[in-house]
Amino acid sequence: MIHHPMKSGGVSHRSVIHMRHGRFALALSAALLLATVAADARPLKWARSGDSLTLDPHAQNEGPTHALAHHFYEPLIHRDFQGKEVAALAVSWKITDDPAIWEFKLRPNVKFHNGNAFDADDVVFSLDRARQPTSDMKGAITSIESVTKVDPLTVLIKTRGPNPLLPNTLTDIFIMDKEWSETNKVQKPQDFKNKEENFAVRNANGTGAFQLVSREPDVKTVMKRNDSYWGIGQFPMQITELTYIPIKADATRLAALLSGEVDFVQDVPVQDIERLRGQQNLRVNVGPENRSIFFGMDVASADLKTDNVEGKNPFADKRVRQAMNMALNRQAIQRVAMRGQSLPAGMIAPSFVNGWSKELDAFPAGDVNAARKLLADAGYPNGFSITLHCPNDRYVNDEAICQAAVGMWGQIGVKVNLVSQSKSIHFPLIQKVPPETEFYMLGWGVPTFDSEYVFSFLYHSRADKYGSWNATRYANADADKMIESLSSEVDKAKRDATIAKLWTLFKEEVIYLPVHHQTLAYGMKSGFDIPVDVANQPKMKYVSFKTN
Amino acid sequence: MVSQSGNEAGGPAGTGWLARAWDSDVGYSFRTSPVAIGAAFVSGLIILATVFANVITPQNPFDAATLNLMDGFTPPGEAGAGSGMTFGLGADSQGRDVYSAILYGTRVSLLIGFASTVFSLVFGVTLGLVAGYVGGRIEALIMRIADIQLSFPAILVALLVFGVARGLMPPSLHEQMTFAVMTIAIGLSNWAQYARTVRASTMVEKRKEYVDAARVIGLRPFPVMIRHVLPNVAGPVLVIATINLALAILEEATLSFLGVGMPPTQPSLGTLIRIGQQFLFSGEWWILLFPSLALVILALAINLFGDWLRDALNPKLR
Amino acid sequence: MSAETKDLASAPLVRADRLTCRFDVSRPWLERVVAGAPRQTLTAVADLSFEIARRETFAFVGESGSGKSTVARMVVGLQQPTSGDVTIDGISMSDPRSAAAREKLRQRLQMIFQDPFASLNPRWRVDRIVAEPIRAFGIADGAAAEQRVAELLQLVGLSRTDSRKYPHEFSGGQRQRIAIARALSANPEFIVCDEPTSALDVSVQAQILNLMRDLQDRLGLTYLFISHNLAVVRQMATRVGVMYLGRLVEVAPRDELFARPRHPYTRMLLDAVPDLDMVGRQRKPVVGEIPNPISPPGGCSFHPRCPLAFDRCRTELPVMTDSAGALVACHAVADGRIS
Amino acid sequence: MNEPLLSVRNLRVEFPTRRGILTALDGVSFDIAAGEILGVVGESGAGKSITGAAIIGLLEPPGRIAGGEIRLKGERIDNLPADGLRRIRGKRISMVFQDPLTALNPLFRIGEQLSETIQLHTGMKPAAARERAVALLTDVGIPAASRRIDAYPHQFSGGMRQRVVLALALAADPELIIADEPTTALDVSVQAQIIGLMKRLCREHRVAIMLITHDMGVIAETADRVAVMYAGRIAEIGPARDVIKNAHHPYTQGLMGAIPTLVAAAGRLTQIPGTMPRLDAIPKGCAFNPRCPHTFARCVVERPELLQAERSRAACWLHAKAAI
Amino acid sequence: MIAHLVRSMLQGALVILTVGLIAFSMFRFVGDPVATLAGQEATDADRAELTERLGLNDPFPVQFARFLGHAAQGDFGISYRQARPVADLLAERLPATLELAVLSALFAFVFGVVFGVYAAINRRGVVANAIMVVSLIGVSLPTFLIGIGLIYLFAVTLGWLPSFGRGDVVRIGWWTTGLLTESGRKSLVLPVLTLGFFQLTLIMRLVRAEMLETLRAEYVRFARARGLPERRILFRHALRNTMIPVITIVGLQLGSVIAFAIVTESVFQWPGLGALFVNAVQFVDIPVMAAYLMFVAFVFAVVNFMTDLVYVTIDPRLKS
Repeated sequence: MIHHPMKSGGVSHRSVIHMRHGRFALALSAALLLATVAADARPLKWARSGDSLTLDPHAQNEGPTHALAHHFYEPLIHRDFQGKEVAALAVSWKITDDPAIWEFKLRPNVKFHNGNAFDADDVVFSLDRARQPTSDMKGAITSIESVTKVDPLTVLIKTRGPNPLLPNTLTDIFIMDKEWSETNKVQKPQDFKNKEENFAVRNANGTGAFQLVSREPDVKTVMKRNDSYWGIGQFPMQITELTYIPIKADATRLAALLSGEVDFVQDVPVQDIERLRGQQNLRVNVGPENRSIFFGMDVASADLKTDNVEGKNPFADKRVRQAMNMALNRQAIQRVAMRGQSLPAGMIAPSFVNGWSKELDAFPAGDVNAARKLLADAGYPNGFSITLHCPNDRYVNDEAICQAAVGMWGQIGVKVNLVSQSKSIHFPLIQKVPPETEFYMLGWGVPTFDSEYVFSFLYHSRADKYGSWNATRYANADADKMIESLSSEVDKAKRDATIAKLWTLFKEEVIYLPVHHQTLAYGMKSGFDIPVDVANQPKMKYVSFKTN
Repeated sequence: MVSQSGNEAGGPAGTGWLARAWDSDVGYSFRTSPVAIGAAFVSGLIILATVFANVITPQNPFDAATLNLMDGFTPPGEAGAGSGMTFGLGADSQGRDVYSAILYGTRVSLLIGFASTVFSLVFGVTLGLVAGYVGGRIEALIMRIADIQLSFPAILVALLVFGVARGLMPPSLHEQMTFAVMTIAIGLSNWAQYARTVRASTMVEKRKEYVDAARVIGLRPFPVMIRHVLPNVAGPVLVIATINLALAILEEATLSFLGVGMPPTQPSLGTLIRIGQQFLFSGEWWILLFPSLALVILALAINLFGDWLRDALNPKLR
Repeated sequence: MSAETKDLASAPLVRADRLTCRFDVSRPWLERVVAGAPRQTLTAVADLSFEIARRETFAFVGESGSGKSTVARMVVGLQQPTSGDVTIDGISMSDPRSAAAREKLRQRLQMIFQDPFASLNPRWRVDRIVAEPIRAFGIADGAAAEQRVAELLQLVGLSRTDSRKYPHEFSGGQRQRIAIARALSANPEFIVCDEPTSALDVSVQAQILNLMRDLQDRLGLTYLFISHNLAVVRQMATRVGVMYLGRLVEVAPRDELFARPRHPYTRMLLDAVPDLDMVGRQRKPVVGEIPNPISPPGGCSFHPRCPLAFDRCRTELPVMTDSAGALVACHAVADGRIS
Repeated sequence: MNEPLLSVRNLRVEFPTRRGILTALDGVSFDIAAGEILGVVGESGAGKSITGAAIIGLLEPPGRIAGGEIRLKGERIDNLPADGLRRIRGKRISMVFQDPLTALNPLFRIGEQLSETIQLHTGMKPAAARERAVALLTDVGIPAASRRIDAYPHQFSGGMRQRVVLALALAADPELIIADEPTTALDVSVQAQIIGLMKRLCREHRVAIMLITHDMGVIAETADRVAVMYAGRIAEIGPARDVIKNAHHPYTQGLMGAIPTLVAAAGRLTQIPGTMPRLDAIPKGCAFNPRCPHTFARCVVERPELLQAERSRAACWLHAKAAI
Repeated sequence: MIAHLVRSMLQGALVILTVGLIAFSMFRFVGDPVATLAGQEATDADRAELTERLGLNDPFPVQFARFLGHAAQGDFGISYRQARPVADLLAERLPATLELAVLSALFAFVFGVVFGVYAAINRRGVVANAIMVVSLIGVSLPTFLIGIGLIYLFAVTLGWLPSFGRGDVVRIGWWTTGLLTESGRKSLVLPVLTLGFFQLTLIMRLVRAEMLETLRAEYVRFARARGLPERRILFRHALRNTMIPVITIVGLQLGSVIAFAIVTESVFQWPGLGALFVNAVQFVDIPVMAAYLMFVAFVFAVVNFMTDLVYVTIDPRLKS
C-alpha cells in the first residue's frame, strides 16, 4: 500500500509559515470577523479530482481521505489553514512529571452527531482503535504505549520513552463514539488491505462541524452543518450544506466551476489559473504546499539494467549526477510546465520545514556545456541511455515535468526513455525490495515539518523501519547513525546542527535531483475566499463568504 | 434488363488494369463523384504527408532532446521564446511544434489503424472463409464467437484486451508494448465483422457453379477457397476494411484519450487531443483544436471514401 | 488382351447401382425437441440404377425436386451418395480403395452447368478459366497452355482474342461456350450437362445445343444430359430416364418414349408441355402439384395425381419392369391395364 | 371497328446511363382489344417487360417514357400525374409478376392484402371486402378459401401463391392484366394449370391480358395474337397461329426454327447466327440486319415500319416489295 | 415459436457462459489473486492457506462452476482498488448507466428511424443527402470530441446545461433517478445527446439501407401495381418489413449502448458503470473488470431475448 507520498498531514510544533500572499491573512481575519457578525448562510459545493477512500477514520492514511474525515470527525488537536495547531477535542495538554506521560484535558459539553456525549472513554477507545493491527494510522502513533482515563475529561497518554513531539502526531487521529462503535460492531478499523467493509465505511458519527447526509462513493458526499457543534461562535460556520464531488477529468472539473455548478475546486490545473483569474466571478488562491518533487537514481548498484552501458553504473559517478543536475533547467520547468506555480528547489524540503536554508535550497543554473564536460570527464562523452519511471496521476503536471526533463537531459546526450504510469503501479516500483526502478520521480511531503522525516525515509539506507522510500540504494553508515540520533536528541541546537550537516552531505553527494516545491491552486466563486491549506486539507468550518 | 446491359459494356480488351479500372463502372462512379475524389485526395494527401513527415516537418517531436521547453505554448504563427523558430500551428506544453506533432501523431494513428485493420482482416477473413466453406460445427462455433464478440462494442473489447495485457505483462514492459497491445486490442475488437461478411459471401459463392467446376477437376477445399472464393468476397471486405480503418483510428484515439493508449512521448492523435484537452479553458486552443481537426478530417475522408466504395460496389444501388 | 479391350469398349461407360441420396433437413435439434418433431430426411434420389453407353447421350428429365441434379452431382463426385455407387469405366466413385484411380479418372470427366453467369469465376480472365483444368491436371503449361486455350476458343466458336477478357464482357451464350471450352480443355470423354441451356434464350439455346451435338460427333463424347425441358431432351438424347420424386419411373430410347409414353407421369408431363403445335387448342388440365419430397406419398409416389391409381398403388412400391423396349415402374403397366 | 381497350402508339422508353441514353423501346405500337390475350414474346433484353412496366407506369428509374402515347379506352394515360396513374393501377390495369414467392408481402395475411386492395378500389366495407376476397380466392381455385384467407404467403405452395397473385390482380375487376412471365418460375405441370386458369379468367371476367413471356409454347396455347419483339422494337405482330406457323419476319422464322419441339424431326436446329445487339449498339436501319439471311441494301440504312404481311404485320422490307 | 424463444434463451445462456469463462480466466490467470489478497508481508504458509481457502487447488471446471455459482448470486468478490464488494459497486452505479443508456437508445432509435426512413424515401433529395453527410460526420467524430464540444458550447459558453454528473437524484428504494428533479433532467441532456448521437447515425444509416433494400423488393412493386397509395406502401408495407432486420440489429445496439457509455461517462463524469470500468482497466482491478463483463453479457442476453420476442410477434414466418 502506498501511504507516504500521498500523505499530506502537515504537523508543525513551530508553525513556520511564510505568508507569501498577504491577502490570505487578510482574508482569514476577515472571515473570522464576519463569523461573529453571523451573516446569512449558504451551501458549498466542493470538487476535487479524487474521492475519499473510506469514511472509517482509521482505515486509510491518505490525504483526500483525511480531508473529508476532518469534517465529520475531530482529533484532539487539529490545524488551521496555516498549519497552526488548534485545540480541538482537547482543550489543553502538557507533559506530566513523568516525561513519558502526557496529560490531555478534554473539551466539555461536546456531543456526537447522534447526541451521545463525548468523554474520556471515547478518547481511550479511539486511540486504542487507531493502534489496532488493521489500522492504517498505527504507524503515526507507534510511540504511544497506553492510554488511560483519569476522569471523564482527562486522559493520560504514556509513550515509549520521552516524546516531545507527541501532540504533532495526533492531528489526524480521529475520535469516534465508543457506544456507537460498539453498537455497530466497528470496534476494529476496516481492514482495507484485505477488502473488508464495515458499518463505519459508509456511515460517520463524529463530533465534527458537519454531519453526513448521504454518500455515494466517487459520486458525491452530502453533509449538513452540525448545529450543535461546540465551535459555533468560534468558527464562521457559514456553510449550511457541504457537497463533496470528486471530478476526475481536469476539463470537466474546471467546466463545472466555470458554469457555476460547483463553488470550490481544490485542484485547479496550473494552466487554467490565468483563465480563472480573468473571470469576474471567480477567484483563485495559490499557495505553497508542504511537498517537494525530485528525481531519484540508483547511485550504488554495480550495473544498471535499463542503461546501455555494459558493466558500469553511470549514476555511481558523482560527476554524472552533477551533470544531470546541471542539465535540469528548473526555471524553464517552473515557467512553462508549471506556469510559474512552483518554487524551484535545491533540497527536498520546503521552506517551512526545520532544516531548510536558502543556501541549501539553491540549485545550479541550467548549463548544458558544463554538464557535457562533466559527462565527458566521467567517461561518457556521448552520453548513455536510461529508463525513467514517472507517475502520471499524482503530482501537479508530473508527466509533463518528466517529459520536459527528458528533453533537457537529451540535450547533454543522455537519452532517457520515459515510462509514465499510474501511481498505483509507479509507487510499488520504488517500494519493492529491491527496488524495480533505477531512475524515478517522487514527491515528498513533510507532515512533521522536520527534516528528520525526510532523512529517515529518503536518505537512510533501507533497513527495517528506515529508508522504505529510498530506492537509490544509497547507504552511508555514518549518515545512518546521525539520522538515528535525531529522534532521541533533546538538545535542539545540537539536533539542528546534525540536520544541517546531513543536508550539506547529501547535497554535496547529489543523491537526488530536486526539482521544485509544489504549489497549490484553489479555485472558487468570488463570494468565497478559501486560502490554500498547507496540508491541502481545507476545513470548511473556517470558511465564510463575503457579501460584496 | 436494360440496366444490366449497361454493366456488360466492357472497355477495350487487353488494356492495363489501371485503364480498365478507370473505365469500369466503379471507375466511372469515382470519376463522377466529387465527394469520392475529394475524399481520396485528402486521404492520399494525409498519408503522403505522414510518410514524408520527417522531410516536411521542422522538428522531430518524438525526439525530446530537440524540444525546447521555453517554446512551450507559443501561439500559432509566432516565434518560440526558446528556439526562436516560428510555429505555424503553435507549440504545445512541451515546446513541441503542433504541426510536426500532428503529422507524426497521424503517422502513429495510421500505423496502428493499418496494422490493426490488417490484423483483424486476416484473422476475420480466414475465420469467415473457413466457417462459410466448411460449415457444420466449426461454422457454428466461429459464428457464435463472432456473435458474442459483435455484441460487445469494440471499445469495450479493446479496453479489456488492454487491461488483460497489462495484467499479464511486467509493468516495465508496458510502454514498449503499447503499440503492439493497441494493435491487437483494436484488431481483436473488429475481426467479427469480416468473419460475418466473408462467411455470408462465401456461402453464396460456394453455391455458385464455378466452385463446383473447380471441385469437379479435383481441387482441394483450400485452393478453392483461396483461388476462387477469396477474390470474389474481396469487394465487401475492401469496404469493411476502409470503414474499419477509420474506426480503428477513432478507436485508437479514444483509447489514448481514456489514458490507456500511446504515451505522450510518442503521441498519436488521440494522445495529442488528451494533452490538448487540458488546455481547453486556458486559452491555448491550438493544442486541442488542430489535432482534433486532423483526426476528424482523416476519419471523415476515409469514411466518405468507404461510403462511396460501398455504394459503388453494390450493384443494387445503381 | 484384345478381346478384353473390345469387351471394355462395348461395356457401358457409366454404371449407377442403386444410388440413393438423403439429406438431413431436420429443423435444429432444439426446435425438434420443443415441437416434438422427428428427424426429417429428404430423399433426393432413391434406389436409382442406370447405365450409359459410350458415345450416347443419356438424359434425365423431371420437374424441380425430382432429384435429377443430385444424380448429376453424384456422378461427377460432387455429392457423396448415401448408398449405392457410380462406377465409371470400372472405377468406383465412392470406394476409398480406388482413390488413386479416381484422381486419374477426373481428367476424363467434366461437367457443364446451368447458369453461365455463375459457372465462370468473375474475377478470372477467360484464358485462366479455360486453362484451369489443363494446369490442374498438368497437361500443359505456359505457351502450350495458351495455344490450347486459343484452339479451344475457336473450337467453341469464339475468337482467340477473347482469352484476355473477363466473363462479364460476354453474353450468356458466349459464356456457355467458354464453359464448354473449359469442360473440353482436359480432353474428357464423359461430360455431365446439368440444364446447360435452361438459362439461355431460345435462339442461343439452339446454337449451344447444335454445338454440343457437333462436339459429340467430332470428339466422341458421352453425355449425361439433365433437363426439365422435354423438347430439349428429345432434341439431344438417345435414351431418356424420367424421374419423379427421386425415383426413375421410366427409361426408354428417345423415340420410344416420345412416341409411346408408358408411365402415367410421363404421359402427364408430355401433355402439360406447352407446345407450338397446341395453337388455339384446349388441353385437359393437369391435376395436383408435386408433393413435398420430405414426406412423399407411400406406395407409388405418383398415385395421388394418377388417374389410374388403384389400391395396390397406394401401398406397394412398383419396381422397374421391362415393357417392350422400355423400363417402367408402374403397377398399371405391369398389370397390363395400359399399354 | 370499335375502339381498342389499350392502344400504344410509337412508344419510346429511354434509360439515361453514363454511356449515353439507351433507347430500350423504340417506336412500339400495338393495340389490345377488350377480352383479348395478346402474347408478347422475345428474348431477354428485347423490351417485353419494359413495355409492360411503361404501360402501367412502373418503369424503374431512371427509365422514362420519351415519346409516343398510351391510351386506355381512348384516354391518354402515359402523361397522367402520379396520383392519376395510381388510381388506374390495380383498378383498371393490374399486373402479375414472375415470382409469386416475392410478390406477396410476407408479413401480411393473404386476406389483409386482398381486402386492402378491394377496399381501396371499390370502397367496400371491411366485411364485404372480405367476402369478396373469399369469393376471388375460390374463383382462382384455392380450396377452402374461407379458411386459407387468414394464412400467410409462406404457408402456400408456389402454384397456390401464383393463384393468390392472380386473385389480387383481379380484385378490382380490371379491364387489363399485364402478366409478366407468370409461369416461368413454375414447374411444367403447375404451369399448365396456371395457363388454364388465366384463359378461363380472361373469358369469364372479360378481362384482356397482355401476356409477356419468352416461352413460345405458352403463347401458342394461350394468346389470340402475338407480338414478337426484337431489340426494343416489334418485329412482327399478328394472330398467334399465323405468327407461329407462318412467320413473315426472318427473325420470327429463325426463332421458330430454333425451338425444339415434341413433334418435329430432332435434327439440327435452325440457328440464328450471332446475338441480339446491346441497346447501346443497335444497328442502323433494321435492327436485325446483321443476323438476317436476307439482308439487302435498304435494310442497312432505313428502318422498316410494320408492314402488312397477310394477316400479320412485320417490320421487314421484304414485305415492302409486295406493297410496291 | 416457442422453440425460437427457447433457442434465444439458450443462446443467451451460452453467451453468458462464454463471457463467464473469459471473465473467470481473467480472474484466475491475470494478476495473481493470492499475491493480491495476501499482501507483501504474507509468508509462504499464509499463501498456501489462502490458495486452499480460495479453492485455487481445485480442478479448473470446479473453480469455474464455483465462480459462476457466485456470480449468479451476485457475488463477484471484492474490488482490488476500492476494497468493497463488486456487486455493491455495480448496484450503486447501475441506475445511472441504465437511465443514460435507455434514454440515449430511445433518442437514437426514434430519430434514427425517422431520419433513416426520410433519407431512404428521398434518396436523391438535398435534405436527405445533408442527413447522410451529417451522419458520416457523426461516424467520424469520436464520442469524446462530441462530448467536449457540447460541454464547451452548452455548459461553458452558454451556461445552459450542467457539464458533469447526474445533478440531484431521487432515491426510490435502491434505485436512484435523475428524472424527477430539474437538475437531474438537465444533467441528462448532454450525456444522452453525446451517447445517442453515434447510435443515431448508425441506426439511421441502417434503416436507410434496409428501407432501400425493401423498396426494391418485388412485393413493393406489386403493391404499386395494385395502385396502393405511396404512403401506405412506405409506412405499412415497406416500413414493417424494414423493421425486422432493423429491430434485430438495433436490439444488439441497445445492448451495447450500455458498454458504449464508457467514453461518455468518462467525459461527463457520469457516475455509472462505464466510468467504473475505465478506472478498473487503468488499475487492473480484475474483479470489477470481470463483473462488468458479466454484466454486459447479461444485458446482452436479456436484450437479445426481448428482441427475439418482438421479432417473433412481428414476423409470422416464425410463428409456425
